[in-house]
Amino acid sequence: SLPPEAGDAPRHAAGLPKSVLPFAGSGPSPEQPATPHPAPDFDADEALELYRLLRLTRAAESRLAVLADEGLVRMAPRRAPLREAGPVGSAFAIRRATDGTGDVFAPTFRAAGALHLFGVGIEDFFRDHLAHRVGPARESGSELHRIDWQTGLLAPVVPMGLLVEVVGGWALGVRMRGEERVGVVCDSAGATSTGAWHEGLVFAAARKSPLVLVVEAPSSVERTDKQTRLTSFSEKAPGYGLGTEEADGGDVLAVVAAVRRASERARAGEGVQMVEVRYGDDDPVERLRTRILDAAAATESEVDALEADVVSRCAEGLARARSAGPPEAPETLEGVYVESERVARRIWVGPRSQKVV
Amino acid sequence: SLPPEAGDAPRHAAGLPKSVLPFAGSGPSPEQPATPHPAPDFDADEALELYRLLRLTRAAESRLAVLADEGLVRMAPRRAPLREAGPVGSAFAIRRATDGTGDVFAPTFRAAGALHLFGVGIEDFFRDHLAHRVGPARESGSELHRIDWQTGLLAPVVPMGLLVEVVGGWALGVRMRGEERVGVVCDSAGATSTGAWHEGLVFAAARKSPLVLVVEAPSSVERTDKQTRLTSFSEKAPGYGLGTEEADGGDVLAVVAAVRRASERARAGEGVQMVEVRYGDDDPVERLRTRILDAAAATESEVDALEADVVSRCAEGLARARSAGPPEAPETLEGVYVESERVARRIWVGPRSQKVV
Amino acid sequence: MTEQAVPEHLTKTRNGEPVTLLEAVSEALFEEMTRDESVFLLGEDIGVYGGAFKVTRGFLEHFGAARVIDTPIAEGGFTGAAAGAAHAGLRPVVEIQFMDFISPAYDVITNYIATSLYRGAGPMPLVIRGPVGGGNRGGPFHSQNVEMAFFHTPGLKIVYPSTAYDAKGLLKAAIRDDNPVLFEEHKGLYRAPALREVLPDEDYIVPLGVARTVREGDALTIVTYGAMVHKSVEAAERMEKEDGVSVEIIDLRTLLPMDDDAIVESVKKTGRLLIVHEDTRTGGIAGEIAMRVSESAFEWLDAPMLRVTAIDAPVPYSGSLEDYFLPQTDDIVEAARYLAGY
Amino acid sequence: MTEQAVPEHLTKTRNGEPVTLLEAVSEALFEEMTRDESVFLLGEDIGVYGGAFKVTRGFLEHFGAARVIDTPIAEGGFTGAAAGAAHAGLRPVVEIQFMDFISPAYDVITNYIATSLYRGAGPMPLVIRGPVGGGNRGGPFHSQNVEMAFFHTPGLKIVYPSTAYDAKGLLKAAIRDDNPVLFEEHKGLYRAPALREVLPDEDYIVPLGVARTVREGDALTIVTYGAMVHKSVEAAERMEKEDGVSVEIIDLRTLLPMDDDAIVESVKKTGRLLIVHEDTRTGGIAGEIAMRVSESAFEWLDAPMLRVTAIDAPVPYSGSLEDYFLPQTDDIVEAARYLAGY
Ligand SMILES: Cc1ncc(C[n+]2csc(CCOP(=O)(O)OP(=O)(O)O)c2C)c(N)n1
Ligand SMILES: Cc1ncc(C[n+]2csc(CCOP(=O)(O)OP(=O)(O)O)c2C)c(N)n1
Ligand SMILES: [Mg+2]
Ligand SMILES: [Mg+2]
Repeated sequence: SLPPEAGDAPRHAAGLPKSVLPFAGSGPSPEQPATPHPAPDFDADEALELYRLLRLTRAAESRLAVLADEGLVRMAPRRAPLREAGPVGSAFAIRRATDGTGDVFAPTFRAAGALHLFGVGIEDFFRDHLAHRVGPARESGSELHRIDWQTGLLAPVVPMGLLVEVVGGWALGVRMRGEERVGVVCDSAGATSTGAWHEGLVFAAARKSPLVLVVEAPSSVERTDKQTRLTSFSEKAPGYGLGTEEADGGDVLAVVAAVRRASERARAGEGVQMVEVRYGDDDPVERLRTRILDAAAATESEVDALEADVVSRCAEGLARARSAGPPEAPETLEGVYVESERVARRIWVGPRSQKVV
Repeated sequence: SLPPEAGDAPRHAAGLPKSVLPFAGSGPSPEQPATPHPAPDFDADEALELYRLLRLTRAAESRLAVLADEGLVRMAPRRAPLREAGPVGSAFAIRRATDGTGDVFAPTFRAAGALHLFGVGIEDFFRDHLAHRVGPARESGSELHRIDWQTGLLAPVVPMGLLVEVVGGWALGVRMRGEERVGVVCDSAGATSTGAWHEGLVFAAARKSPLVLVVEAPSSVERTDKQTRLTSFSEKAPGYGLGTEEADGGDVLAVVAAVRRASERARAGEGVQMVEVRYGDDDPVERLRTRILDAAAATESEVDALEADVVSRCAEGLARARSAGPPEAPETLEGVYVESERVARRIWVGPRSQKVV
Repeated sequence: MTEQAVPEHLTKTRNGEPVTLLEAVSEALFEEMTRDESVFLLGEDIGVYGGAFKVTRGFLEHFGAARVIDTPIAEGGFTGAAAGAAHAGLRPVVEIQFMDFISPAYDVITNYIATSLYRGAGPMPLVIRGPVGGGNRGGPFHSQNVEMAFFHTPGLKIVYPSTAYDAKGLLKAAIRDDNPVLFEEHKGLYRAPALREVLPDEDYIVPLGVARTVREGDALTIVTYGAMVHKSVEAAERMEKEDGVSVEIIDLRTLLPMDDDAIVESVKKTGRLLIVHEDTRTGGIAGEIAMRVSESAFEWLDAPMLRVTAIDAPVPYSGSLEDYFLPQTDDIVEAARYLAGY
Repeated sequence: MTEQAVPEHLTKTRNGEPVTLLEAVSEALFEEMTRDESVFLLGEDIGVYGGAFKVTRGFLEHFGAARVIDTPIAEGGFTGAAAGAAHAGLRPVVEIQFMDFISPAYDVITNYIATSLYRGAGPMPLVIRGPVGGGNRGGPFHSQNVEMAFFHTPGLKIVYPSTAYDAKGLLKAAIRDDNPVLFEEHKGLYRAPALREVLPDEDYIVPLGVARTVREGDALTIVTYGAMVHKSVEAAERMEKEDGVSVEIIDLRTLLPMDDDAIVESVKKTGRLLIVHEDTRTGGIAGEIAMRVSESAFEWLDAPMLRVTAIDAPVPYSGSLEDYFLPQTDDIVEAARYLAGY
């Protein structure tokens, strides 16, 4: 089920309807680019939307860090910085819908902007982390457990690699049903070491399931060394018979393009695709900003206004999330079994177990 | 502990001492090759030894099939035919010793000749399968559980892939101790699909452990299709940063050469090596026979005599194994814990739990 | 679905002929796949080869390769994929070739599949079935009972039938259940001639979570399941004859959730409880049963609750050792006599 | 071994200063690595980063990269490798970053490691240790107790300390043990100020398999372990004050093998048994304890054996839900009062 702002939406929309976009109507108007510059080699609308999402991701993450310092969020993912482009670009690249007919997306962390594309508003994002009740997750827990089959969001379980198995199976399932949908899993480099990643991939590859695997690779060889002696994770692809793409993680437009190519190949029946997103020291947010300004896709003051808007919406969302209360215990403990009543038993004494003699 | 016929043996022997060889002293004398032919392009002694081992393997396997038909052996591995060269060639290629200082070898099935090289006589081979007690395996069970650290034999547990983890760790361990020993694991193609195989390999590769992985690949693409879309398993090697060798499974001399090269690279610190043994429709036994005869490494009657000898020794070993009794229950159930007494409890009533009132 | 004829060997019930437990399993799968297009199968060698025990012989030809999927040797991978397919609205049935090999799927079953509903991912209509149990000289890796690896995992159901009738009805119920169900089939019962029975030629199910009273008695209650149901019956019959004592036997059928009421009511009647399981002793299901009876019927107990189980060891390969390892009818008689005379 | 100085933060016991349970674990590892060159460590981020909980801070610098191995995220792979290293004569200690992630190693632990001795591969001196337990708002994948995944596996030992003294002594004993040992360290106890204590400045061990009587009493016996020891003590103290009732508490310390004698002797004295465990209810260790007491001391029981446990559900992320999910002191008091008044 979608958050209330979602409204009705067309099926198989290439992007979410404006009403679901984080800040529909705000920010600079793309119809009026500054003119003395040459036409940009990218879609200005898309670039601005992506810029908002990257900014949102970063703003949300830095507030999450504060909440973690305050001890209010325990499981805030500590991740290397500058990694927004992988999840945001991947989420942006694929076919989204709000009625359960679009592609399915399974990010790891650092994905506030990506989650947003799949219907998780910023307030909900913080409520999840604060475990202030919202949404369908019974345990009301964290970004990690946000699942929405209507928008196509399957946020991860923590044990790494498992989602390759699951999303691969989902992709097999929708193909069996004759639907042209693609599953996308974003995973950090470490996940490639897991047996789950391997087994999931072996099976998906054997079935030619429409699965796209985004591997978010750190640039530093040192950090990678303990996991593999490779410098490129794409070297793993031939061993499974996968198609590949590579993209610079500092360049969100490149990520979008790579994931688009990969997902359309998967959709066309060419089997599992791997996209290696290679991160460096480049800041994807700054880089896109520069590119937008250089191409005069927006003016500096327009971009500044957009940023200010993101920041204030983030602050408002967090404030609302903070003031929302925690869930009530017995009610939210249901859901272990489909048919289960609300059984919450820490002590139990059989009703007639009292002394009868 | 070695079977009685082992005797004293030199350390780090390149091959087992004659006394441990299956049929020391029997068969044709390699000092008197037939002369009109050109000198063979292989070592005649080695070829004859290998031929005996291949013949032994085949003879033992066919007797095992009979025992399975009789219902006397339940877990007799049903395997595709013509696969003797992988385990026999691998076992032959590496450094064997009888005092726990040689390489370690972990075969799967169809390995009677290979086991022989590691101290398991043919009688013991059948006793294991018949579960007629012998050797160190507490459960007295089958080829599958024969382990001998003195000769360096680590016969498999059944769940596929696990031995890659374990032998990789053993190899890491001996290298930590400064010993120049190599671990060799033979696995069928299916094992490469397991998470255990992957995780074992990822870790061993990251540590550059002296591990050689022999992948026994079927030729038939059809059979492989359900496991992988690859036709060559060597395509998996770059994804782990492994060195590779390939060998024709119909040619045991090629297998020996490939495993030798691979194991010496591993010993030299070059990290994990993969040897793909590709099977076809060639019969490795017939092929080696032809080659020996063509090169006049032995005469036809010598080879016939050798074969007859193998067959009769096999029959004798089996007869002795059949007449040996099954193990005695309580005695052989010990060994669950290092310090455990012989506790075998299916029922238990506390000694003072009788009615006391 | 094609209107192809039902394969000959799957028409026994239709023809009023008796079936083995194995055939009952095959019929259940066949009927559910026929009834519901969303049901499909995954497993090692289940297609071309028809399965290690031939449970799915003829299925590939009848239902096609899209619904009878031969998998690589990657139990975690294809079990996880089945979970994904369940998310996509299908109802997968996974075969584990020997249930011993479920361990590579332990991670995905306990962490993903069992928690799916709770985490908001929705129902998980998934059955994982396969052969279990000892007595076949299969050694430590082809003989395990796996219930206790999963019994502690909230969100799962565990079923373990002892008769052909139950196997068919329970498996059909499991496939229709929206929770993930582990379904254990004892190899020793698969083709046991004594278990052949004529099944109703109708679409029946046996509901999950309901035990069966195998025989009534008043001297003591034996709670058991799977292959041990039959050894317990043997023991009870011997005691009836030799001691004139009548033993009540409860076949759990579903281990999780457990039918507490059936157990407690019986114990209240007999005052004595013996639990018999083929699985090893420490941490076996007997403990949970004893705990629940203590919680709910302590005052009715006239004797200690006891258990007959396998020994705490891996399953031995040797026949003599395996017989020694497994609980036998004599053991059950011995323990039951002790209790009856207590 | 280099004669390098001991890192400052590992000299507390030497200086007569109190240590936390976490520091006790670090000291045990450090001392055993110093004592015995064959002891080495493997785990995720244990080297450069010093471990997710900093248990091995300073170890890499002191012992070098060959003995403090940063691993890939492959719990099965490196646990299996540790088993291989044990075959090669080493004594590996594996850290699982959160014990929840032991599940990918389930296959190798249950099928290979636990059966090694039995299969003739020889002893398996291997310790697998890591943080467990809830109360930290860690959600379903950073809060699990894992004992019941392995309690049913013959060949393993399972240790779960509740104090700094025990943690150090038990871990040293586990490292010297020739069987594979699973060692659970409760995150909530790691840095608990109340658990700080001055440890003997000597090479002591606490033997595996021996329970500890935490406090004596005659009204009832509480059998427990880990974090629940402290909640049980709170409950007992409250009952002493408010009800004038004295509760005996047994801390199991080692779960497998279990110290039956300690439990049975206590129950024979008090006639009443309450089992308290943090782990979820169904299939929890309480069952095995109840079964054994029934087998060995039924006639001494004056009341039903009861248990206080977590609820049968995944561990919730939300604080309010987690508090509700976990067994609390009030629950223990309630159950204990019921038993004392029975
Ligand atoms: C199976 C499993 N083991 C361990 C963990 C704990 N864990 C969470 S993140 C992480 C490190 C991830 O490293 P990497 O893949 O490099 O990700 P990044 O550095 O990009 O965050 C670990 C070990 C886990 N989530 N799953
Ligand atoms: C983890 C695991 N799953 C299942 C099995 C059961 N099993 C034993 S052999 C085998 C087939 C092996 O096929 P392949 O690797 O192609 O070997 P080959 O055909 O050469 O015998 C299977 C599924 C196993 N041993 N381990
Ligand atoms: Mg990283
Ligand atoms: Mg094959």
